Amino acid sequence: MTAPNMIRDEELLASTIADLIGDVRHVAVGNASPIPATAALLARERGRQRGVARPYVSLLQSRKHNFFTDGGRELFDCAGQGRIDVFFLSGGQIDGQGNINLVAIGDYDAPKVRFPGSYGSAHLYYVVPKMILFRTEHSRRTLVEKVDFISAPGVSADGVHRTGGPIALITNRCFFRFDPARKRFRLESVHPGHTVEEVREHTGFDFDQPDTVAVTTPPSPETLALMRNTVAPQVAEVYPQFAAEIFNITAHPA
Amino acid sequence: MTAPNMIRDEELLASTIADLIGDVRHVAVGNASPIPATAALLARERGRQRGVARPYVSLLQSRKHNFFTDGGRELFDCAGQGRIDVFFLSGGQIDGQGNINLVAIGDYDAPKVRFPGSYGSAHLYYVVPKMILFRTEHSRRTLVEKVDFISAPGVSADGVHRTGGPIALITNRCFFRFDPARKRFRLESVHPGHTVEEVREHTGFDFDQPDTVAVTTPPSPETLALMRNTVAPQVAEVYPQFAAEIFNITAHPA
Amino acid sequence: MTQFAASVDDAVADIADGMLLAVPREVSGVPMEATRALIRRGVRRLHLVALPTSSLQADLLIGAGGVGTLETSAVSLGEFGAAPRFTQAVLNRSIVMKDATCPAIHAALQAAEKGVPFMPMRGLIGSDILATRPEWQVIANPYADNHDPIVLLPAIVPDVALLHAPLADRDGNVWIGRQRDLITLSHAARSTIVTVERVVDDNLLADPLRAPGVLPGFYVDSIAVAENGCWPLGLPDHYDTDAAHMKEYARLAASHDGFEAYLARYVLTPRAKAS
Amino acid sequence: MTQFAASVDDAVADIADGMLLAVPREVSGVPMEATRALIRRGVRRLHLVALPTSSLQADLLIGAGGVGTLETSAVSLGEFGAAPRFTQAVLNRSIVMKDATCPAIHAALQAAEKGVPFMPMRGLIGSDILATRPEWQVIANPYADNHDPIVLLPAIVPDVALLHAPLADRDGNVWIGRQRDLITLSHAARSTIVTVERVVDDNLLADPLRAPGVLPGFYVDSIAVAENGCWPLGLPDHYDTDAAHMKEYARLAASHDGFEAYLARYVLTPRAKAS
Repeated sequence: MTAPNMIRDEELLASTIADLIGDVRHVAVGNASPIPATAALLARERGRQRGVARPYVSLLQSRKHNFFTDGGRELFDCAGQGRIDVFFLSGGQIDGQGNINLVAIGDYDAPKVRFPGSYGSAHLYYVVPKMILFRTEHSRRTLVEKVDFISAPGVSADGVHRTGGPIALITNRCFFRFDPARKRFRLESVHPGHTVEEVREHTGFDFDQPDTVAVTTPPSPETLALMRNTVAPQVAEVYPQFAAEIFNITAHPA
Repeated sequence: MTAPNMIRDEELLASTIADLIGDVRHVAVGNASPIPATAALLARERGRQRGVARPYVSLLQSRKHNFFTDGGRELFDCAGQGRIDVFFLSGGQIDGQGNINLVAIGDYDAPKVRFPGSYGSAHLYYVVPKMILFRTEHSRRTLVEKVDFISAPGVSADGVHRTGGPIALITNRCFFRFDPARKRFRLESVHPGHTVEEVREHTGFDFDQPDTVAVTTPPSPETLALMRNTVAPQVAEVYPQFAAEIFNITAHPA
Repeated sequence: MTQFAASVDDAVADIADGMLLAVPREVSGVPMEATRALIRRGVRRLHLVALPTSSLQADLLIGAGGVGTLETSAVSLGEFGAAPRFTQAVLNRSIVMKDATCPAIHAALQAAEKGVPFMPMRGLIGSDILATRPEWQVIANPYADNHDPIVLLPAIVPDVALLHAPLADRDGNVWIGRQRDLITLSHAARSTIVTVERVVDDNLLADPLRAPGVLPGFYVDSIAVAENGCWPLGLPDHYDTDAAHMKEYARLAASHDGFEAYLARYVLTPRAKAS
Repeated sequence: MTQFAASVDDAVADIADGMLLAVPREVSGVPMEATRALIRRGVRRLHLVALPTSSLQADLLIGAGGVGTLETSAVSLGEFGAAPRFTQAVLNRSIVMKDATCPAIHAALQAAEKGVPFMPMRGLIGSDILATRPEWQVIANPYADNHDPIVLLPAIVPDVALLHAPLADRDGNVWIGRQRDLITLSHAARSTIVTVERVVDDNLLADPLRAPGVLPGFYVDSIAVAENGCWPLGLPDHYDTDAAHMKEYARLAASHDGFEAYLARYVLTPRAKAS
């Protein structure tokens, strides 16, 4: 049993992401993303508490939390229509300009490492207003100065149709905001127990930082209660193993 | 009761069209087209007699004889894929170059007569290999030298994507074949009881003709029997009034 | 996020004068009760797009003076004859007519559905339709070895898609069956208003047999119940066109006075429809 | 026109070496029994297009040496890890890899479905995917006032779409439910081969409840019954992925010899699958 006063890293990250999601209409979450899914469902519960029926949450991994009836293209069409406000991406490499690499390390034609592929990133990254980058392995291996292959660029040249893009990068160590005008990340806060020096040491790209870097705000008791009591059972339906480990809760029939 | 030896005009036209359809994979028939529908179903029965399961017949007016499950666009997509071999069009005006007008007589911006509109003609006429023009009112009002508005052109300039186009024009008086190289109709035959002079008199466009113009071949006794016994009950399901009048047959539950 | 309107009149309240209103063709689920509600309210200057054709709906809206621009590939009453108010309005030049061809309207709405500015289409070159539509541009197909002109159609993004369907559930999901044009219209439009025959209590998306025919509530802004809501047109698999009424309409609408009498009897007085 | 094949091996007989074969993504109805039949037959040099991603199917075909070119936006075993044979083949450069992004494959198949040579797509500009695909051209959007580059994608026209679905009827109609990608694939392809869980006697299109989820038999060239035909992958609403088997695959396929042992045990001997 988790001690009620102990805040898990996953809870801190989910709470931080839920704050970033804010009051929007539609959050979609891709496969194998239990922490973003927890954050999205938390944002939805906060909406319910305020009496608004938003955000709508699509968990692409779940048949129940996924309304699509027009084939796999509907997610991308929906994003192209401007109907998806928040989405999450990760990257085998992420660089200081917000470029992500989901393809390969080394020369594309003779790679040293191969990742699965770019999925929908080369479309969604351009048209979803709040793209949140999420990578729990914060190292010089993953956060690099320049990605070897750009699956999707952090910023685009003037004139290129771009209604979306990265707004933040959340790692196991810290929370960066992305500044598209400066094409750089800015350190917003370090998570409790971590330091700015440690972040610098483990980050392959240069980034901006304020004079004083805050500590990431931990979830309030109200948020924690909401997450553990109301959100966790919903998470358990889609990510039973995660919910059992983090929230000590098992799925019950829907 | 129709005398068994008397051939109705509609039977002659349907038989002529069925010969034109020939051995193809897919004939689609638009709304309010009982004679083309009869011809298509006759072509299908001939296929069955030869032991081939073609042509496939889509009667767009009928829910039963219409397989589409992807919305109204599926007909046009299907034609664009090259999956429709024969289709039928008519025209408020048809001219000697095979142009059809489904829009207006007079100046487009200040018309004297307005027709419903072009429907799918400005696509289907280009991509269906055997477009059969069918107009039972054969007069200088309908068959004109030059249409006032081209809903769809009979021929296209070199380089314009065109996998289809008109092959024939069937009227109440005669059967023209269309020659795309010469961009003209050629009188193939006049229906029994009609003359070449009469066709010339009632046709607003000039056309080619052989030295001796044949009389349109009437349906053989086998074709008549097939049409009256096997095809007519199928027609009655979709066009009950037409089937009652022409074949003296009433629809029975499918 | 779907609102359930207390009445059809309430449901169409957000369709403002001058809006681009998109509706389905005559056989797909035409919201005739909602159309009458719009006319009762005195809607004006609609830019009406019919996917891809229309019958009574366009004729009635035009006759009642509600249409500024009409974009479609045909208007006709089918077996009941020409569409008299449409024909008269074109001859009088009292509406702006944008002639199209069926697949062009499908493609332009699919462009909106995908969030792209245009779609290519085969055909059209050499048609006078193209000549009347300066916004339809011809480019050289960059994938052809030889010169291969092809038409581009700009996206049509409706302000509102107005639809009728058999069923909705409490979450706003709408069962449209095979009438997939309703899905294209709703995806393409900024907002969607649906009238339905009835509302069911179970979730339509949760049923594997019904889910394939569902327009998700996510796209649906407002729903109102309108039993027999396509009358006098039919609703596939539910009821047929009221042929006697259509004949009466065709007869009355042939003249201006007759059309006014039709409006007074069947449209302007709510619920005064023949049973 | 649909033929009913006596066996899955017979059904895939027309898939010749070198063909462009299109298959659905890992959750939509992946014809794994048909894939094993192809491998048993020793298929070679396929140009495999996965709409838009793949898992076990692509990995198995690649490992067995059946793939010449792979066009997809990702291959992964998901929760069971990376796709080992795919990864190895790319590192060894034993396949030609055409990286894509999901909506690009959807759009390219929709172009084929519509019979147009290309489709426009937003995104991609500034991505190295675009740099590796010279056939994806950038044009200036003719509908923009300012310079607005947009990518055109040429149509992908598969020789064969290979699909699995729950039901077929005697007329060749196939019930695909919500898995509409199967319809896009079939419309786009020159021919379509489907394996199904079972064949029913009544006509699926005649039932208003099932018709919305039907791929019409008109598009389907060949059908074979393959009960549990997605195994070890799942079929939505019918059966789940066999997680134990997937773990075994991931473990064995990590090495060349392990993969050969997997092939010998589960693929090359017909019907030798775990129950």
